[in-house]
Amino acid sequence: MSPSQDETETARRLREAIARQFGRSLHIRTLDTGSCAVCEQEIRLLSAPHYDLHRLGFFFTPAPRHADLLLVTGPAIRAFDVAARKTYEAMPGPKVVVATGACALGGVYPADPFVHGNVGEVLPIDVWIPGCPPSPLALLQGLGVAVGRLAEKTPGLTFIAADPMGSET
Amino acid sequence: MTTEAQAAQGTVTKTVPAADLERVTADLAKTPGARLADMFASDGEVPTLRLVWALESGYLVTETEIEGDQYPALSDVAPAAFVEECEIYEQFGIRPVTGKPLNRLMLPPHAGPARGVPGGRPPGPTLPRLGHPPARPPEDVHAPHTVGGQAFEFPFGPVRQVGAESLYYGLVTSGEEVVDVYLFTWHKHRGVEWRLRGRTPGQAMFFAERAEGLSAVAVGWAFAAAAEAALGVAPPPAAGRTRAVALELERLYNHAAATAALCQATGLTVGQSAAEIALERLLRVNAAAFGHRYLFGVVEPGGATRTPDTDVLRRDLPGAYGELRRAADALLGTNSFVDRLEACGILTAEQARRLGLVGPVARATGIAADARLNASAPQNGNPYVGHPVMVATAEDGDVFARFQVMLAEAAESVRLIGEFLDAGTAAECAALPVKGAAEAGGGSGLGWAESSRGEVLAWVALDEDGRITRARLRPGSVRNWRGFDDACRSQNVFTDIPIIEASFWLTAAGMAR
Amino acid sequence: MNPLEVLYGAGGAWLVAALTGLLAGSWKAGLRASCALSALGGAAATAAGGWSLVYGNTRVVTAGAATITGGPVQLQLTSLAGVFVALLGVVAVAIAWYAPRYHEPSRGTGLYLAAYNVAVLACLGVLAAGGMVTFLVAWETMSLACYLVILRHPRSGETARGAFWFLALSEIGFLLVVAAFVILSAKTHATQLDVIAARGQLVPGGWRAAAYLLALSGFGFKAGLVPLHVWLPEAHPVAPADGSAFLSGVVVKLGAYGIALFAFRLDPVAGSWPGLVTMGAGAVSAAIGILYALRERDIKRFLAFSTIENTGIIVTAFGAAMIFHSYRLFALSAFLLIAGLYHVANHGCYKTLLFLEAGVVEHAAGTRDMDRLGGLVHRLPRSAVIAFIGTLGIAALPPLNGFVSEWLIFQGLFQGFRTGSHLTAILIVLAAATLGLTGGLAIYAFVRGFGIPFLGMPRTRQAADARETGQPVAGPALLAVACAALAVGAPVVLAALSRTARTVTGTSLGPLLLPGKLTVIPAHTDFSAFSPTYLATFLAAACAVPALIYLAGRPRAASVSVPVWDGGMVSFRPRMQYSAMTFSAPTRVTFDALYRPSVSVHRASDDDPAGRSGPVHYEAQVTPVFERYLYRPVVRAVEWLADFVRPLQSGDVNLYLLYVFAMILLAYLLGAV
Amino acid sequence: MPLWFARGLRRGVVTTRYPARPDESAASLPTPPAFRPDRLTREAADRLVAVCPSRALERRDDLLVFDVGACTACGRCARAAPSAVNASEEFELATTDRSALIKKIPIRGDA
Repeated sequence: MSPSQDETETARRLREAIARQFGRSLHIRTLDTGSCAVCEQEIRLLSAPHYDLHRLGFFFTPAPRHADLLLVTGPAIRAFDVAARKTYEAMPGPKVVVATGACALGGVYPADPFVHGNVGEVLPIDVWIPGCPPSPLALLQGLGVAVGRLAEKTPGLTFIAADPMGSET
Repeated sequence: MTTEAQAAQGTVTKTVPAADLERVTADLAKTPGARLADMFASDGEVPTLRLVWALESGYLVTETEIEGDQYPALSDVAPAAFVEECEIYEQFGIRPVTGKPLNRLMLPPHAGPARGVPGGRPPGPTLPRLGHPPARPPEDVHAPHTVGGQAFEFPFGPVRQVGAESLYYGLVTSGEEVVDVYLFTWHKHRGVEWRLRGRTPGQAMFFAERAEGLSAVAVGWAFAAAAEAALGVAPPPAAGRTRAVALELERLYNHAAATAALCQATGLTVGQSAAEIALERLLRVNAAAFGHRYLFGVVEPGGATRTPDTDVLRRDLPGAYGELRRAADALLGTNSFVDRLEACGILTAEQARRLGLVGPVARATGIAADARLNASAPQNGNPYVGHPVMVATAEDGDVFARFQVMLAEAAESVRLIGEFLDAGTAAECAALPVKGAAEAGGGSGLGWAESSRGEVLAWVALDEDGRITRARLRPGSVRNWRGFDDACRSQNVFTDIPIIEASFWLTAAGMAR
Repeated sequence: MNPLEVLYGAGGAWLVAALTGLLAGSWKAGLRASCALSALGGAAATAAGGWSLVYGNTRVVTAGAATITGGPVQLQLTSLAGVFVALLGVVAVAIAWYAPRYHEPSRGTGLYLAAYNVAVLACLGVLAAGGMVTFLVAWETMSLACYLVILRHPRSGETARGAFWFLALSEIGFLLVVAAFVILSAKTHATQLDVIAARGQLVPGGWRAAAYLLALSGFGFKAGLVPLHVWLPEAHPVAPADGSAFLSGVVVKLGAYGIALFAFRLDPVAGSWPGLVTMGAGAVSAAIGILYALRERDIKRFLAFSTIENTGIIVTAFGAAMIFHSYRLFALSAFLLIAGLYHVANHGCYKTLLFLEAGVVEHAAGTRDMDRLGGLVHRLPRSAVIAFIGTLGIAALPPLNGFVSEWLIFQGLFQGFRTGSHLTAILIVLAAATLGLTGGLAIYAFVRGFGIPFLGMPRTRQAADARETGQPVAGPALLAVACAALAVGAPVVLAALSRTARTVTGTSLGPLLLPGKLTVIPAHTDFSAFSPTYLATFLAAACAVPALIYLAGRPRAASVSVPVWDGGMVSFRPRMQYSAMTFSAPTRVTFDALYRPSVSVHRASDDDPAGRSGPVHYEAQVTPVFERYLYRPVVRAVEWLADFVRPLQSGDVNLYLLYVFAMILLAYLLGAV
Repeated sequence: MPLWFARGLRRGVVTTRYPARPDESAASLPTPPAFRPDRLTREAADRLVAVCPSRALERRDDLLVFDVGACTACGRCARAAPSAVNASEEFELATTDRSALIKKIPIRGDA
């Protein structure tokens, strides 16, 4: 699902607002819309010594009321829509929604009566983090992108291995 | 199918007429050493009810054909059957003759019945089921706080603490102690079993190992073994050992994660950090050895698609495990930690037997049940035949006992990995016959594996061109969540609940599938 | 012209009000007239009481030579009684304003108003009694009238039971009080209170002590000192709201008045032990009262136990005053007396207020059970605000009056070291500590007492349907204003009370209370000082600050209102909120030894082999210690005696003649000796 | 607690410097595939599309449309056509534009 132009525009302005208002302290709430529990494990590891999210000024908060960023995993189970909506609405603006993992990006489950198969169907997504699961490093990069601290590389990537000879370096 | 062929796969299938079902079940339930491991139905022109019993010698599957959407009440004679009774009712509309309520398990309340309840609420949107929908919706599990009583319900979830799965607790509490607990898991029901239908085992594996990502290898193995049994093929021994290495690595990182969760629940941040260092290093070992931190895509029906990097394992695993070992030693020397664990969330062996609990939870009550011990079917690629497992048990049945069992198992896993590496591993796959599944395996089979949460069972039935007609996945979580509320009710106060949850280390994903 | 003459007016008004009520029956206008008269009397009494504080004691007036009382009616308004008279007046006005909207006009209402006004009149009689007989007759009349007030709805056995508890314990208390008076008047050969007080030295020490102890226990029954308190939680719930408001607001206070009367005026006993006994009784009552209040779900029972707590505090203050008096620390003694009287006034106001609001809630929601209420702040906003003011007061939170009086009492107790006796000092500090515990628990109890019924979600249909239809508001509102006035005007009030103290203890604290600077100094300038007025002003300003910030910040913060964060569950249910009993569960666990709770858990999942989870029922019953271990044996003994003497009363005339003969014979013999 | 303090000191720092500096542990992470257009034939492409369990691949006549977001890096495609597919070694894929994750790979293989 590719978002329309104005959506990306609002997302950009939102991120600028985030970067301006939250500076280097941003609070994250996670939301599991039916993941297989692996994305959650990776998210938990973000606060582990190896990655130590806090050094970058990110903090987890259990209360969406205090959260600026919603880290959504899972294929958006329809039975969970109410909770997902409520969580999103409980957050004060400006807020960023990050779709995390292949499930959330529509990779694993096709849309069917059980799942939307894509978090974008339920919540307005600002940042997409691919991977099954996205490793903590990928999550860190995603968070950096979300607050506009890191430049995103994806547009530049072609996924074309240039020359037949050893391009796998 | 021929019983020899089954015996060769460590499974015996018996047909039990509906009339005798209750008696047979009661007898088996009374037999020492017999445990009701699973119960499931499959629809056809006549729906069939299957009970899986774990015996010392292997597994016994009883098949019973159900007429008229009703079967004798089994949960009264074999309480372990209750969860499955509910699930079968939701999925197939078949219910035990008893008038007692059946609880909502997987389909959300607003799924609604196809036919509206007479005089009840109008039918909601119908979710696809494995069979036909129940006549009336199942009862919502809840413990209504009667005003006369002096307890209230503390709602918790489904959106809980950070990095926790969506799961709803109703904690009925008198303000201090926990009076009752009940769970909703339907927030996470993804209809995995429903999805597997019509797929080949190869395609289905992708979803099977995502049914419970933290036991991807165990679930995948059980599913693959079921498919192999159905097709009558056996994975090459080296591939079997590859699976075993992956399985033990999975056990290692899960126990490390459980340790970290225990520390978090007891508020011991330093311990949490130490355990998380171990966890992260173990995950990196997984990635380096198998190319995936959570060992996805290792198991494949017929064998294994990835071979571990033996040198990496030999080089890095001891160090990573050493972290866990040292963290555990320090934890066992920290009274503020141990005191919170002791006499918390106690389960008795009797409860564990009655509810058919599995894995460390059961072993912590002194029951030496372990699917790896099931040495039957060597030619079914069971690598543990050559490498017997020393099962760790404890007696007290409290959180501390579970913790000790986990630590002992971690040590055992490292030893086993060494043995398997010495014996040699490889990424080989036996070719699966696509056509004519019936000749070799009879088109249906049972598979099992011991995840870090306990025994995983899978049962697969294939049609003529090798596509799945019914696949049953039963991760360990399904069984042990059933024991969780009992553990919580055993004289605990509010703040013990997270500790108990961490010591069970279950996933809602596995429960809801 | 003196205050007493103003009181005649009040008394007359109440007498007429009673008669009007009696005649009015269910005639609406008549009932209103009766209430109006009653209010008029209240106003007069307030004026008289207030004046008497400045005026001092009036002379004793003897009205009528021989009357029904079998003795002259002797009246006098002392300024000690003046405090209580003023309180009586305010309460009477508030109730008169409240009653016509609270009681549906019916035959019973007229009778009730008659009984009520008689009770008020009797209270006035007690307070204005200048002679022993007058006092006792008025006292007994008050008890009987209150008995009728409680019996407003005599149908239910509940009511009969509660009323009987009240009457029985009142009578026991009455006998003890009579005994105390008899001792004093026998030894002083006088019935006039002034004379008894003046001839105090004629009474030998032992008799003094006996008289005081009799009075303490006798009035203790009325004041609800533990363990003589059992009638309060029984009688208050069954009485109509204004009736129980009157009981708690005035009648209970008369018990305290009686104690003060004996302790400071009629027979001040030498030595510190009576003070210590009184203080101890007060402190224990305070703690146990509030602890039991925490286990109550019925709002009125809850308030009744809180009344026990507050009279406990008052009596503690009086006891401490007696102690300091015995150590010749007259300033402190006077100071604590003042503080105690001030607390009398405060508690009279806010407890009456709360009982009246309890009546409003009961009318609107049809129940007094906190666990069936909830969310009333949205349905009864005006009552909620008024009740909140009263709650702040009774929870002793600044800046309201409860805080001021309790602060003063603490300041007095903390100066126990001045007695110089280590033992006494320690005991006083112990009492202070007990009051500290009580104060903490009181805040806890009233957070619960206000929060559970008024905040949150309605727990039952009735609570959800509660509507504000013509609720009586004026009466409680008046009391709320009185509370605020007593708080802000504390220095002035205290200055007025200090004159009372002078008439009683002979020491004047006027200069120490510095009303000029609106600052209160607890008797000794070197200890502490505090101005309730400034505090109130400051707090008001402090509350204004965030409001200003909000107003200033509003333009930038675009505020969106979203529902409460509930963890994303489908819907909140009322069963998911703290209930009254679960809120106080921690105290149940902590004070296990006192409550001896019996916990019973019924889980559907326990009985079911498969362990289906189903309805859960959890009960923790508190053992009624005093009823079971103190009163039940007494009652048994009485019944046993009754059985024993029954043979005497066989309906045989000859036997009775024999009794008479024997009696006469006995009398002759005694005469001959 | 002193025990833990000493442990911590002995343990030293394990925290990564990422994103300031690259982290070597990223090398072993599974990454989406990169394709070699010259080795891709339509048949190979169709084979890849068929084998992809997460519907990340789709062939529009001479274009192989690759949705990186949907890819789970399961490696099935690399096993199906080892010559035409190898790991991209790219894990920093987060983007603010979903469409940026849709990659078009030309099919230039001579079939």
